[in-house]
Amino acid sequence: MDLLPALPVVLPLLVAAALVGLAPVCPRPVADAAAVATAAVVTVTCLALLAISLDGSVVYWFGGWTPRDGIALGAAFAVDPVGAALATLAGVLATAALTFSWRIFEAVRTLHHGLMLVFLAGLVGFCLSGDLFNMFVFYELFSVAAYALAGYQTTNPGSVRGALNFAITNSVGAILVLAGIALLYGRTGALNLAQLGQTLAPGPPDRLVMVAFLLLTVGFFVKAAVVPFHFWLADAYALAPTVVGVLFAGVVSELGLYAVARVYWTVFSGPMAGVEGLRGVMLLGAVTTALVGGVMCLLQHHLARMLAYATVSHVGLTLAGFALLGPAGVGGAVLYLLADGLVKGSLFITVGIVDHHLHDVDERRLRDRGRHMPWAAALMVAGALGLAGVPPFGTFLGKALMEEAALEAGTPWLIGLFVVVAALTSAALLRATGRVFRGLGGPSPGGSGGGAGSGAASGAEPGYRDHHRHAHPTQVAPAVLLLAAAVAVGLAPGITGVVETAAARFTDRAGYAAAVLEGVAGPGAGVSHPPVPLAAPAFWAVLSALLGLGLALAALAPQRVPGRLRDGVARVWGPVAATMRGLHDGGIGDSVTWLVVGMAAFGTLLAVVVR
Amino acid sequence: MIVLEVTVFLLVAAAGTAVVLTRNPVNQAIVASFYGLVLGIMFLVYQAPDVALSQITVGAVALPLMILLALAKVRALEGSRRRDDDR
Amino acid sequence: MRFLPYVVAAWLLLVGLYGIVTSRNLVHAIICLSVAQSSTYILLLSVGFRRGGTAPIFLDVPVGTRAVDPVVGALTLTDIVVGATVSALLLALAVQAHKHHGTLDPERLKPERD
Amino acid sequence: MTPRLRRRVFLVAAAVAGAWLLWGLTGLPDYGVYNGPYGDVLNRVAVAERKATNVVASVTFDYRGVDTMGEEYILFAAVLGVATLLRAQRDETEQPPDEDAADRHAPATSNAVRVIGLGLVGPVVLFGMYVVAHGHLTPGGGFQGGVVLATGALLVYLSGEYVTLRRVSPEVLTDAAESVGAAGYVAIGLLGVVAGATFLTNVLPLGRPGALLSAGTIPPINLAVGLEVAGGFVLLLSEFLEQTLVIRRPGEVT
Repeated sequence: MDLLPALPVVLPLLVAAALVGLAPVCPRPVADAAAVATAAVVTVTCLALLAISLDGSVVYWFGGWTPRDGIALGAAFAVDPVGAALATLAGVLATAALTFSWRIFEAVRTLHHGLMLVFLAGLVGFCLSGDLFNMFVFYELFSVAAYALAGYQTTNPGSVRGALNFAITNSVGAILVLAGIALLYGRTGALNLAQLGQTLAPGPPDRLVMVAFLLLTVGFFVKAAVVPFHFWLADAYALAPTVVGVLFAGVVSELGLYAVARVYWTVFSGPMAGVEGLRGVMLLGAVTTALVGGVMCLLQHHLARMLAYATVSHVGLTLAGFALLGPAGVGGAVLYLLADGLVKGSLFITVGIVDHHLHDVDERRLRDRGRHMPWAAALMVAGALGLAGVPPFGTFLGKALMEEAALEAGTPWLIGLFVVVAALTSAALLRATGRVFRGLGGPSPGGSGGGAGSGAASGAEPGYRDHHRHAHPTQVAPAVLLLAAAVAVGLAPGITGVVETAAARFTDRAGYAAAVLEGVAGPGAGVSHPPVPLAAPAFWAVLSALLGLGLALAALAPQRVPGRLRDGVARVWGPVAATMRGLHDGGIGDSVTWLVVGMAAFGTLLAVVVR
Repeated sequence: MIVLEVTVFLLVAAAGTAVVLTRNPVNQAIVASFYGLVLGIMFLVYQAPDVALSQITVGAVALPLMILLALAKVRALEGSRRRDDDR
Repeated sequence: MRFLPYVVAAWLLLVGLYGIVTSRNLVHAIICLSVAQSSTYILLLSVGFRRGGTAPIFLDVPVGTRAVDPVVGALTLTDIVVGATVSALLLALAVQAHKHHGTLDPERLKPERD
Repeated sequence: MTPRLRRRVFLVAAAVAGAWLLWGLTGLPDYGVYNGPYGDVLNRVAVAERKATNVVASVTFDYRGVDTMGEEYILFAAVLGVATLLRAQRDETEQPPDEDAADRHAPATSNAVRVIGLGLVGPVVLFGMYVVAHGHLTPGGGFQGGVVLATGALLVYLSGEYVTLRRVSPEVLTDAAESVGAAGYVAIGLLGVVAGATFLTNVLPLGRPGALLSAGTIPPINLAVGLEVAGGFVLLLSEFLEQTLVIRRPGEVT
């Protein structure tokens, strides 16, 4: 029996088919239980794979086609700690989301569970795969399930529109990925990541390699929602049902970044090692994404849309870690990504609870209507602190590692970016918390001032089964547990060493190739790194949380801000806000146009730095 | 042989362009069906009969059919909407 | 001739994207997306094509006959299925959008301001 | 952006992006040159190892069978998505027949067309089954054959026998076919695990190249795929059809 690495993909697919086939006769509680149990088993399996892979990569050749003379005949899963950790994240979020939806979401028969499980299988397969075309297949698998899930809420008109933009823009991204694969295949006659890397390594970064890198990176950046490939995201994430939004915001965008990093380190790091300017190009994308996302986050009043732009902004932050193109940055980025995904998942569930109880998700209309929900307020504040990256959340340690890497790489200004961005996103959430749960901030001119009945039209999910005044444990527990997990990730004993070893293996192209093609599964070079100093990062984290709090309070009570300062800020902020809003006002045509603009710009920058 | 290949390539490029430039979706579905067929022929030239068979069944038949059905549905919806307005 | 099919593929990709960007009808945009997708079929099959090769089917010809690459054939098969299913899903979404908004014009389907 | 501005921005950006694309594409080997090694290795060894004469089928269902499993589930997810989207809508739009229904009848199909259409169903279905069964020998296989089979079902509709189609492929049955096909693929993959090898290992007897019963698990997988694709495409087409008809002649369907 040799199934373990394939199990987290095979099991959900099998259960999905069974649930759909048995839908007419399967009672709803059984379907619920089966779906949650399957997601839980997937999580545990991925965790086991993570533990095993710490001692050496797990390579699993489907069909038993082990490579001959360094040529891969089949497709393989190549499980390393980074991939397994992300797969675990997907499993955890899916389990939480399905538990949350247990009592809330009235599915159209049990088809919804089938889609969720296929979605999960796609995410996990994508994380574990060691073959470029196989990655593409799983990428499309989770994408197609995601398109269907995003537009699933057919009674909310916006969700269909969001799903259309999501599906078309992301399909264009997938086409670019496939074109990149075709280019690489034409050159090397290989699809296995390790074999691709081996074949390309001795060569120069010639035009084919550059353009293949461009196509793959842009294609995956669409999924990651790196600016300017992010215009589809807000509608798709914010208007999707909560249960789906948890996975969207928590792991899907992150996987776009993971894919770029994975493909870079296994395939392109050989020929492109000498391209000095690549770091600068990637950092430019990171900074733009982080700032645009942060500003847009602050401009939102729709709670889920706020989280959607927080996702964009933190994708930028994480990309900054990857963009340093070294193991230290990768380690920090991966840890940050895991903790941040858990925090955002928890926040999405909290917003779902608010929506469920108050039938609205607009901060202005909800003013002071959340007073009887102190636990929801607590969850929001904790989530905001998690986003700000204060200790003891895992986001803190992840950011500390990235800051350390930034100092080593000679880009200390990144620390400033981290502080600003974390302040922006946590400010938006704290402002909303103050308004909804404490009634702060006067009735805003744009809002309807808390009209009780007016809300149901915009955000409320239809199909609720029950309308208890008190949240059911299956709603609150997932949010609390996700936050707890976000803390645990950062406090786990020896986590820094584990992260550094995992990152060293992730960035070791030759080691990866040896493990996959020759079955030499040795752990990478042991990393003995001096302990990461945490005092300065803690200072920066607290600073950004305080900045966020200050911003939130200033937004809630502008009359308390000294007049001259207020006018000065308004003079700058007004035009910025107007421009940003205007840019994000478009539909499908705009998204695709920006995609092509981004591709042209990225290509031009690459060409400049290679010369 | 070369002449045949070049002809097919140019035909594919022209047919694909025609699909995009046909702005009326009903006509477009028919042009797309033709494009699917031309692509299928191109794949035969490429010695990929498996792919050609897929392309013809999907691109020239199933997909255009789905498009026409979707359009018929939209028209039916429009009809019922108009009737509702009249009332 | 050395690069003609590659040029055709690039052309179809860009023409398809042009169609999406300028489209005033969602169904039209979806068909344009399938044109853009078809560029990848051509690209994949082109890189695996070998002049003078037979199809990789050794029923009537012996193994060892000069043949084209079977792998790109398998990849393109997958690609075609993906393209068709995504189109079907998009068409269903478009029908839904028409139902909710009464239009298939993407210009009139823009997100509301927050 | 206004449509005009967007078009201009796009054209400029596409010119630049297209230039990069072409520049990269010229880095490929010349058209007509394939350097391998992947495809050449498989062309050399696949027939001997798998006893399937169609190497594309060996690649699709054996060497890279996991890709195809993913592909089947992409279809599965899309069909599920279309079904959830359109079934939800159907429940909303289904309305009692009213006096306007009379002018909404579909144009009647002439008897001649009907006979031709129905007469074609048999050969088309037969052809579809042939294509599914011979996938490992000749061009074709579960996917192509499945679509042909679905087209056969559609012919029934085109001959105006929509009610018959409902009888031929009730929702429950096509749902079941699709699920059984999808689950079947995974189950065949698990055979390998049961036999002590990895998932999707071809453990059935391979037979002799060229025989109908050869190539181990490839024909059963083809069958599962054919079932899934036929069920899936009938579902897709009938979901789109259903709505048209519900709206066009509500009296007859409900």
